[in-house]
Amino acid sequence: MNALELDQVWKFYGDFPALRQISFELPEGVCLALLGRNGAGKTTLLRILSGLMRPGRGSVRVLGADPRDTMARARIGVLGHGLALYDELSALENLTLFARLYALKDPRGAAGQWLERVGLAASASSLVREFSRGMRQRLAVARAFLHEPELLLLDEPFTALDDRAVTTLQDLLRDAVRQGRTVVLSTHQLREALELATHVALLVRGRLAYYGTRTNEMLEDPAWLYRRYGEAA
Amino acid sequence: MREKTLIAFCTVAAILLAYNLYVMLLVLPDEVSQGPIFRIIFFHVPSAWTAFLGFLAAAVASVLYLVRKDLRYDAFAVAVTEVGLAFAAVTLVTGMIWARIIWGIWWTWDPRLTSMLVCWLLYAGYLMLRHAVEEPTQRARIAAVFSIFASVDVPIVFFSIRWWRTQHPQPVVWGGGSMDPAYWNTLFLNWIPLLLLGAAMAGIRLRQERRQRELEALRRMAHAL
Amino acid sequence: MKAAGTQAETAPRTTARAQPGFLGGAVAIAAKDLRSELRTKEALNASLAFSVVILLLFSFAFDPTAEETRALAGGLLWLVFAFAGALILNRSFARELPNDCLDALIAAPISAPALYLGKAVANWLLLMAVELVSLVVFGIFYNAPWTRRFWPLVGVIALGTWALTVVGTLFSALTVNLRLRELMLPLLVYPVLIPALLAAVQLSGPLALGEPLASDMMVWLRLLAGVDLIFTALALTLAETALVG
Amino acid sequence: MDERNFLYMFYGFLAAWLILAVYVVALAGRERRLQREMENLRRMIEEKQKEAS
Repeated sequence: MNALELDQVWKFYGDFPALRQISFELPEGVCLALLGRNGAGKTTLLRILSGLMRPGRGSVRVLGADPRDTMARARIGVLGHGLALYDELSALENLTLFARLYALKDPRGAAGQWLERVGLAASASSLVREFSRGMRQRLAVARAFLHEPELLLLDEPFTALDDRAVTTLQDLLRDAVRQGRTVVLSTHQLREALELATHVALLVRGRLAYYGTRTNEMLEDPAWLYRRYGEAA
Repeated sequence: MREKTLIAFCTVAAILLAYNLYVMLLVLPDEVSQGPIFRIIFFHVPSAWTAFLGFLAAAVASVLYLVRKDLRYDAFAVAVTEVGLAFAAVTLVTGMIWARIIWGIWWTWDPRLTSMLVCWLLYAGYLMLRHAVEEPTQRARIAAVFSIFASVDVPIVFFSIRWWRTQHPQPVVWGGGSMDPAYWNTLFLNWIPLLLLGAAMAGIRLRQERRQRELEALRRMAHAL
Repeated sequence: MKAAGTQAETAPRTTARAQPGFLGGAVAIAAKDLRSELRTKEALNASLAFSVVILLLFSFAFDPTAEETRALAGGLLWLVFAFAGALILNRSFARELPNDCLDALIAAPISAPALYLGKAVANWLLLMAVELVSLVVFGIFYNAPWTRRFWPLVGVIALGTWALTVVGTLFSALTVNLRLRELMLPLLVYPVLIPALLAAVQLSGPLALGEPLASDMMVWLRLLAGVDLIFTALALTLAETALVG
Repeated sequence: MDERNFLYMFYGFLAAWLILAVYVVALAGRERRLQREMENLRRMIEEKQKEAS
């Protein structure tokens, strides 16, 4: 069963086609790096996959179901730009809320367990307002992994991360892929992404310029992909 | 809505209007108790009907947009709402002028006038809401939801305000349909030109929406160069 | 096609997954909203201060006699409730904007109507609290014996407030990412609510002064209940369209 | 009968058509604005294409 199946997907803002004829299938247990310049449609595609937006035309299947299907969304973890944390709630309250929304058997237990895994157990009851950027990032990562999702959708996860946080996130993602989960991450940081990625998709002005497995020469010279396919569209 | 049909609509409307005015002013006798002022009804009531037709069409177009996701329905919805608002304004002003003579006061909380005022506020809110959203697809979705809400609210407004008024009886603008048939004929006959005019205006407004979309496409192309 | 060379176990299904219920989600959202609001108290304080000040000023300005109070009680109360409500309803979805929390809620396995209902119930409870305090202030400054008809009055206020929050929460969701949101919400909500406010004013007038409801007032009760039903049903069906882009 | 009766009937007719006229003028104004913007953009695009070629 494929993690993602997109067929002739278009998305319009008025008459402007943000996504043009996107079609690809992503098997389970792989890591897809979604590359492209700003405005190429990466965020739009991720929002459609995470059920925040409906495609204008074409069909999207996520974990074999419609992205807006509640059961499918229960198995998807989303991490957007904004980290989605409530400043006025404590770290534990934030995680417990989402654990309850994801209908986990023991919300507080799962929340506490994940706070330890990201090293925030000490400040479990302090408000997120007092957290540093790194601590917020780790809490947001905990929120995305909390319900053991089978599919992870991460929008530029490495931005504004200090190097220690980058390595912890890379380890988490590597474990996830090893456990058979599927990861889709959109990013500019080519090196960090390409090290993890098994598949690469390059979006140029809303069109899928390249989709396929990551080859070694991409790893040696990340800019090769942009040169080779960048202006093709 | 090509140029030809617009012109055809307007000419037919003009001819009918001329005939109606002739009948209204010269043929029909004064209404026994109200005198010549009564003739305002021939514009007041058909305008109200046209306005409500516009709001109903807007609600249908909004539902169709949410189902089909085609921006043409959204353009139609805004065109008919704007024309509906214009005719609602006509209804309000003619009603007030009529009330000025019959009770000597500019505004009475008469059920129909008040309800029309509330409807006017509702759909003025609709246009204001559209104005606040730039992105066309989002604007169409938000406006469609509000238009459906407003159209469901219109009948409720009418019932509640009529009950409000019957509890505190007040002079009513029209005592019901006790007019003799000659008036009824002219009333309906005069509705046709107003409908044709409304349709023509909506056609022009619709064409402007389409041109606005072309304009935005051109603007994008200009930026792309 | 698993990553080559590493032995990949299947994704652990350890976390038992209960069926995310409609009510469970709505309750979680409502609880979160109430906890957030009670902790920061931004909207609550503003709304409470607003209604108390208006009641005071009105009393200074008009110094109504007992007779005048009977005439204006219903109208004054609901004028204060409507504007105090706008302050709370504006905050309802504005609270989700920092850190894009709304996206996480919409992506969570909770249906849009459940999310909307959770928000509406939280707003309703907050507004009811503000209204009860305002009633006490009203009772003192206008020496209105409202406690005599306590439960009918609270019942009417509950119905009227539900109409206000049902429409207000949906329009707050609709206009959440518009720049003129604070101005837009009242201008959109009040015309739609005129029938409900009309009924609430008619019913609260006598009740706030301890008088029983005359039999012909029952039509307003039916209208208010009808409007609540219609708007709740309409809002629940349109919630998905309002929240998902 | 109020002697201004006839006069107000005339005001009524006048007001009705005045409002419709105001709306038509607004429509025409918008039409002209759209037309002008369309021409400016076309001219701009032609100039840019000339520069590009």
